[in-house]
Amino acid sequence: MSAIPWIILFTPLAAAAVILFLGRFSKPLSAGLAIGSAAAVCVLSWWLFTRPDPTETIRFYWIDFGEALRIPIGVTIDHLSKVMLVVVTTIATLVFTYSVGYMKTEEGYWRYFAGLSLFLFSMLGIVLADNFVMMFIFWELVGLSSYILIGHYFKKDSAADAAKQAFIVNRIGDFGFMLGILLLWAATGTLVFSELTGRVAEFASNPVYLTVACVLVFCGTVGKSAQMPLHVWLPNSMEGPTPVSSLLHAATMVAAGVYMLARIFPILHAVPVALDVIAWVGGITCFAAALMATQQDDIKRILAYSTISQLGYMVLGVASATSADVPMFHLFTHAFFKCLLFLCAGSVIVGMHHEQNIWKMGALKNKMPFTFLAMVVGSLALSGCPLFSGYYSKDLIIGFAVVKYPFLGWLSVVTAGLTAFYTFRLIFVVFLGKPKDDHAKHAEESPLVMLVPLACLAVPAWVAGYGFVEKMFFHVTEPEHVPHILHPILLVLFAAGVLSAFALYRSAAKDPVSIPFFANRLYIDNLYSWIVRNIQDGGAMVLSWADRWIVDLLVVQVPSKLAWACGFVLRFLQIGNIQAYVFFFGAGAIGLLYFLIMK
Amino acid sequence: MSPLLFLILVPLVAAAFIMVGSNARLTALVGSATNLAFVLILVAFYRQGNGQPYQFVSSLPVIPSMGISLTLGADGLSLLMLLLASLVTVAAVAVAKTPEKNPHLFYASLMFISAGGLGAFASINLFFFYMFHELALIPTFLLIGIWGSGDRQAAAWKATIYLALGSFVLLLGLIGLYLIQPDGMRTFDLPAIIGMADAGLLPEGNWIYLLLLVGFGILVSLFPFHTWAPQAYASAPAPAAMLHAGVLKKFGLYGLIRIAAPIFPDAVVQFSNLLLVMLVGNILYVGYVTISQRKLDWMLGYSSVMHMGYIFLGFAALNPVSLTGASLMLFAHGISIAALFALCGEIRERTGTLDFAELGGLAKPMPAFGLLFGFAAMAAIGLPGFVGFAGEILVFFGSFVAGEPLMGVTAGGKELFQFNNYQIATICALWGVVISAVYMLRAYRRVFFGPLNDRWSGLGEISGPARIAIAVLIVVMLVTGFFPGLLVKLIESSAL
Amino acid sequence: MPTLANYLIVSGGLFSIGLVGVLLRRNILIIFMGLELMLNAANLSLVAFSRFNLGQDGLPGYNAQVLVFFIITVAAAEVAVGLAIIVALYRMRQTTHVEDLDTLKF
Amino acid sequence: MSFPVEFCVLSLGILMLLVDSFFPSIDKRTLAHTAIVWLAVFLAATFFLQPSPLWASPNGFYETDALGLFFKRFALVSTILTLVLAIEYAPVVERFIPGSRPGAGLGEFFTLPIFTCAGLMWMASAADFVMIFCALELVTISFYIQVAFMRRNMASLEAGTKYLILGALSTGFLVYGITWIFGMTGQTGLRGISTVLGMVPQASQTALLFGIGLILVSLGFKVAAAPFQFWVPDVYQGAPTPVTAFLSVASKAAGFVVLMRVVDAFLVAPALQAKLVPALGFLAGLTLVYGNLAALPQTNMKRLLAYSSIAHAGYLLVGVASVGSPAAGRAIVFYLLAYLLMTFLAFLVLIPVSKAAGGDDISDFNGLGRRAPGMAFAMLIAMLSLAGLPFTVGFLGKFFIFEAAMRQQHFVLVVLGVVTVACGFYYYLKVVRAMYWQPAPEDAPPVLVSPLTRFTAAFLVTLILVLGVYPKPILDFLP
Repeated sequence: MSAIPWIILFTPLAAAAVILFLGRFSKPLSAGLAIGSAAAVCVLSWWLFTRPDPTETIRFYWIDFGEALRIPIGVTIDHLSKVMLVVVTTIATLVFTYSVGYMKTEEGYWRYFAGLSLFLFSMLGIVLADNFVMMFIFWELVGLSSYILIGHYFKKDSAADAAKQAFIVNRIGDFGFMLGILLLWAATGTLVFSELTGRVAEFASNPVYLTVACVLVFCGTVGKSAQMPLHVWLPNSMEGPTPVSSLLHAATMVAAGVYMLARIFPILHAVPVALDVIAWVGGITCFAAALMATQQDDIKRILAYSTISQLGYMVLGVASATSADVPMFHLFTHAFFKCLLFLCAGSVIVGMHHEQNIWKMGALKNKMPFTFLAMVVGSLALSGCPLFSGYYSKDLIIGFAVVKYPFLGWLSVVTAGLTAFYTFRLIFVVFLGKPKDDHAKHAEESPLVMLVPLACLAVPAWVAGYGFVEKMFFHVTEPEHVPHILHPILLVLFAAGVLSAFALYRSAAKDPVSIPFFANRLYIDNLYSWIVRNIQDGGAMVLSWADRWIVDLLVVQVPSKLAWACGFVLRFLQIGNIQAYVFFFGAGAIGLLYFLIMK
Repeated sequence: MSPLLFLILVPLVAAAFIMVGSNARLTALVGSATNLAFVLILVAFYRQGNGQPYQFVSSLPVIPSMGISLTLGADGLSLLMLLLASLVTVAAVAVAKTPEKNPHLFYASLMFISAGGLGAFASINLFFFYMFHELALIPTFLLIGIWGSGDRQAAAWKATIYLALGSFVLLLGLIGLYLIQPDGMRTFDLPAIIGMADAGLLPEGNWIYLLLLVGFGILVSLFPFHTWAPQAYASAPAPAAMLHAGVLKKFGLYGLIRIAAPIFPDAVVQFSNLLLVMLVGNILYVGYVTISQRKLDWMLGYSSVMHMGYIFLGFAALNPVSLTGASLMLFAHGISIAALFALCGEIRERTGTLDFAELGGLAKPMPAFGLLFGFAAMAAIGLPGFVGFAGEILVFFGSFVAGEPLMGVTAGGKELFQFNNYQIATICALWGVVISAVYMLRAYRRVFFGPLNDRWSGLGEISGPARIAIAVLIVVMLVTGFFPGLLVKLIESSAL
Repeated sequence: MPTLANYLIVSGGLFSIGLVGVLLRRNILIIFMGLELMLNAANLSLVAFSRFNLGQDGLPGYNAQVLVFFIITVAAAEVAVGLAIIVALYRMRQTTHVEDLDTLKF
Repeated sequence: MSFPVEFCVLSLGILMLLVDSFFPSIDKRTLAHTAIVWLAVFLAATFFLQPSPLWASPNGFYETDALGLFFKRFALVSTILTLVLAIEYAPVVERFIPGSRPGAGLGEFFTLPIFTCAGLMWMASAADFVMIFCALELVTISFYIQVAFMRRNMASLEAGTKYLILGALSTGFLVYGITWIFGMTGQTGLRGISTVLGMVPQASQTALLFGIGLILVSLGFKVAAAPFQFWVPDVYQGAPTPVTAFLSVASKAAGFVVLMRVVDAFLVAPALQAKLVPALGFLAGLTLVYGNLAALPQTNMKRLLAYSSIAHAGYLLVGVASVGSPAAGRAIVFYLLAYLLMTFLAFLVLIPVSKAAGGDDISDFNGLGRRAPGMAFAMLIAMLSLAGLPFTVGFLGKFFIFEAAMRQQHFVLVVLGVVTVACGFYYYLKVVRAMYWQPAPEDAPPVLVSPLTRFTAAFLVTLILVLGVYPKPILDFLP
């Protein structure tokens, strides 16, 4: 029994290792191993979900210095991790299966499936981790698998750059994360979540310290869950294969940041100031990303910004809700509908022969009816249409937010309207109107292996918010003192968003609205690349120059050249004339005598 | 014969055989493989916690009146370093390309470097500890000067003169250490000196510590004495760079951990600010210099300089956690940089250039190569799963709680939120982790990713022996990375 | 009656004259004479010291006087060798001027 | 009883001269070989001597203490090695000596070092200024002849003239210095001086220091200490190579023995010590800096070795300046021994190489690693030992010197020493670079080496390495 989590954890790693060595010889073997391991893990996770929490787990010390430092490796099996396990493994299984169809003609098949399996291993590690260092380890490993998978098309400059950027931006987040871990550990002497919760209370008399620590830990979330200001990598990560975007960069990996916050929810709620910071970051991200999404042309990028925006909701939810189940609920529903949306987008992209610009699509409704249907379900869920899953979870967060942080709450209300607008902008441009490109004219529905996962996801995307599901997985309490006007406003905004999108984009051949500020992503990317190019690389160039011409000069060149030059000059005392030598001799004698007698 | 002496003699005998004309490559391979096997046996036979700090001890008095003797012995830490040295030697010989010009001298030089490293790590008499390290100086000079590339002459000169200078400064430090001992008890025997220090018989030795720091610092390329290193490594043939960056450069830090930490803890604390500034220079300054390198070999050279900063941090913090972390990093960095230099040499061999601007997309014609390089690069930037991560994290944990005042302590009802210098250095080091990701991934991206230049489409895959050797290095890093507890246990007995 | 100081002053003068000769004269033979002068300066003061500073037994220090004889002998030997070299030099270069001897330098 | 050894050497020299004159048909090389054998026999004989002061009276002018005995052996060994070099060098000498028949003058060339040897041996035991003066002049005058020996070679003659004039000048300073010391103490014996030093009135201190200073000048000249080193490069370059080697080893060593004895004698008085040690340190620092720096730009091998010899005098002087420490004497003696081994080894390789190339430039060593691997290896060891790399005697020498200096807290000197060691690495490795990095010229003639030279080189290499690791046998012998 207690070995089951370990089996769940290491099965994908074993699969990845085998694929690494044998995968190149056989495509079916790669895919089969990956899917098999994911399915097995999925079954085990569901089974585990039905069991009561185990009272004891296996745990060993990875590094043990006694009192000075103990880094354990152990698993937590509680409600939170069980839900997450189920979500991750289920979606992973579906996406793995979908990949078989999507990647059929691509090269690097084994590399891809090895990467996916490695990702699953790392993600499960995050879910199961019972302490900060173990979480950090897997945190970095998901970064690695993300790097591998984004860089799958490594021959494309854009993909290679995106992979690199994703890794580095995540590392910047991890810089804060690790520092936060160090601060918490230095104060409490433990790394284990369950022990930390108890000890933080003793430490509550030091609010500043704890606040700083928590905010730094939150940096990890900012990086991994693509919150402002470290959100830039996520849209670029769309350079990876679409199933990857779906699994890693929409449904699971990016949610790891939120999951981590949920893990330390009790600690966070002991430090109000940190919560304020988190709320503001989440709220602003949520709104700004929605603004950016309204003006994107790439089908995947639109979805990527919507992911950022939804993650912003979750982070805001962490800060404002009274229980971790609230953001987790949205994470749960979001995982299904966002994954569904991406897989639909992947289906469209395959149909369009890897064209991703929505302004080259159009009228795909009839050619890809099944995909269209699934996508509409996903979009409705995303934009918070009543009776669809997103409606329930998102409104819950908005409710809490409006109560606790009125400004941010109302901002998120506005965002909900924007969400409906950009989501349906996508639907209308891609599926309605006229075909704007040859590919669009000849698009075809995707193969069954891709459609089945769509179907399987469409159902939870629709119903995951319903009460019976919610009861099964979560214990959500409704927020109190919510203004009664909130829900009507949300409905109106939803309708307004859909209708305005319909009005603007039903038959548009090109974007009738042009807001460069949004289209250029608030110029944040430009700012960053300017900083990287001019400040970081420029500074590095200056330092490099200094290293060569100042440090090396001072430490090596000048002394050595000086010595040589002195030698060269001294040599000329040796002019070969005897009487000069006699003179030096005499002078030396006088000098020595002076030294000896006078001093 | 004592097992450790055997270990040192094997490469020397191999070198002798090579010089008199046996098959150079084969002899070197056999010699180094013998050593590796032998070290593994020693590790297996090493008994922890039986009360003996050093095992396999043998002693041959050389100058008894001065306490100089060829005393060999190994504890956990030295075994770890011996393992590193023998492993890297095997790899270096395996990836070496037999040159047309004077192959015998080439392999003999490699064997000499190996013997120097092994001897230094196996000696517990400071005199021979020092002497063995110098055994590698001239072979390196020859290897860079004869078989190097680029501006090899300048690089060889600079490195050799600089290292010679550093080692003589170090010699002064060791003599100083000898002279501050009470008259009549003077010795170079390290355990005896540590015993005296523990018994409080040694007076304050700040100036000796500074000499040791500068001497060892030059050998380890401590900022600002680092400029010899990148140039030398960039110019050296791959096996020489592997051995030097992987093994010999570790000598300095090993020495500091071995000598300065137990004997002059007070001096280390007293001069901690100086050291912290210098090591932050290593991490941040050299880190940024690394970013702007335009050639792979230079980039790797600077990165190896940068990584020394972490190990110095582990040393400066001077607690068991950080010292263990530093030791792990010695091991980890030695292997990862050796693998990287090996691969770098293979690329140079194939393309004749290491300029990022000219390379690109190499993962296409040589996927296995790309994979190995990826592993090695990830290991170098401290990705979890590799032993480097374990080392780094221990260094961070150790150094973060070093020094005074401790943060977060409630003193008289008032909370203290004030970083001490160790913590600031730790934060800088953490940022260094980001920097290393930047330069390493950039390099990887520029060399292996992106569109393939037609010039390189016909490049061959990595050759068999090199592939196996590098794969073995990577496997070692993975195994020890998954189970760093093994190494920690081994080192623990060294009473750091 | 000359005192020890008088002798020493004369001897110092001789030494200086010899040294100046070595320093300024261009002809090697003259330089050699300067060198002999320096040795004789030493002889003079040795004898003077020996004669004026009598030991406790009232006898002069004979060691010094023995040394004087040695110096004279050695000087002779030196001159013999020196002249031989100068002759050989003259044969080769037809010169005895020191400033011509500057092929070995730097 | 050790007097016989010097007499034996002397008799050997006279005998050789006689044989050379009366049996002109004998091959001169045979003569030299015989001399080597006899010298070896004498060397063996010295091991049966017990170090004992012959006349332990205050007026003793001859001391066979351990130090003296050691230097007698030192002199014998260096003479043997010089003869080996001389045999190798004989063809060059023949070319520059006018003679009616082949080999004319070679007999003297082989014999003169033996007379020098006798002088050196006396010098090793000399404990009285009279004795010191006589032995010193015996050595110096025989060196005048040897330096100028190739009398059809302008360089040799010029070197001889320079050495002659400057040497005579330094003799003048020596005797004048002795004069003043005698004048102030009434003694010429070193022991006697030591005993009466305390009674010298304060007023005479200055005059005494004046005398000591003059003697220091003269001995400084002998050991090539800056600023009295100007003769060294020119004379070394011009002299026949074996003589250069002999001059740089034996003459310097003898100078140091005398210096040590003299300094020892005067150190008894604390007032003098306070004056003398800084002066010696000053000389040492100057010599270190001058020798090492000026060597950096050299391209001529013999001249390089000359500057290196100045540099080594610097390290030795650091040892002399540390005489207060009990370790200093041992350090100096060991350093001298190391210096003997490595210098002779360097010259041993230099002679065949320059014979083949017809010059003494470092570039003549180009590609030696391929042309003559054995000789190149010997040169490598010699250079590394001169530079002070561990596992060679050169390193141990420096180690002992630095240890002694640090004991006496001569930190400035030690720092100078370390900096200049780094310079040393540069110029010694220049030779290594030539041998191993540089390709051999196309038309490089083969380097021919006689078996005797080869054997000697191998022997020296072995000694350098073995003693570099295991110096105990030598240290046990030292005082």
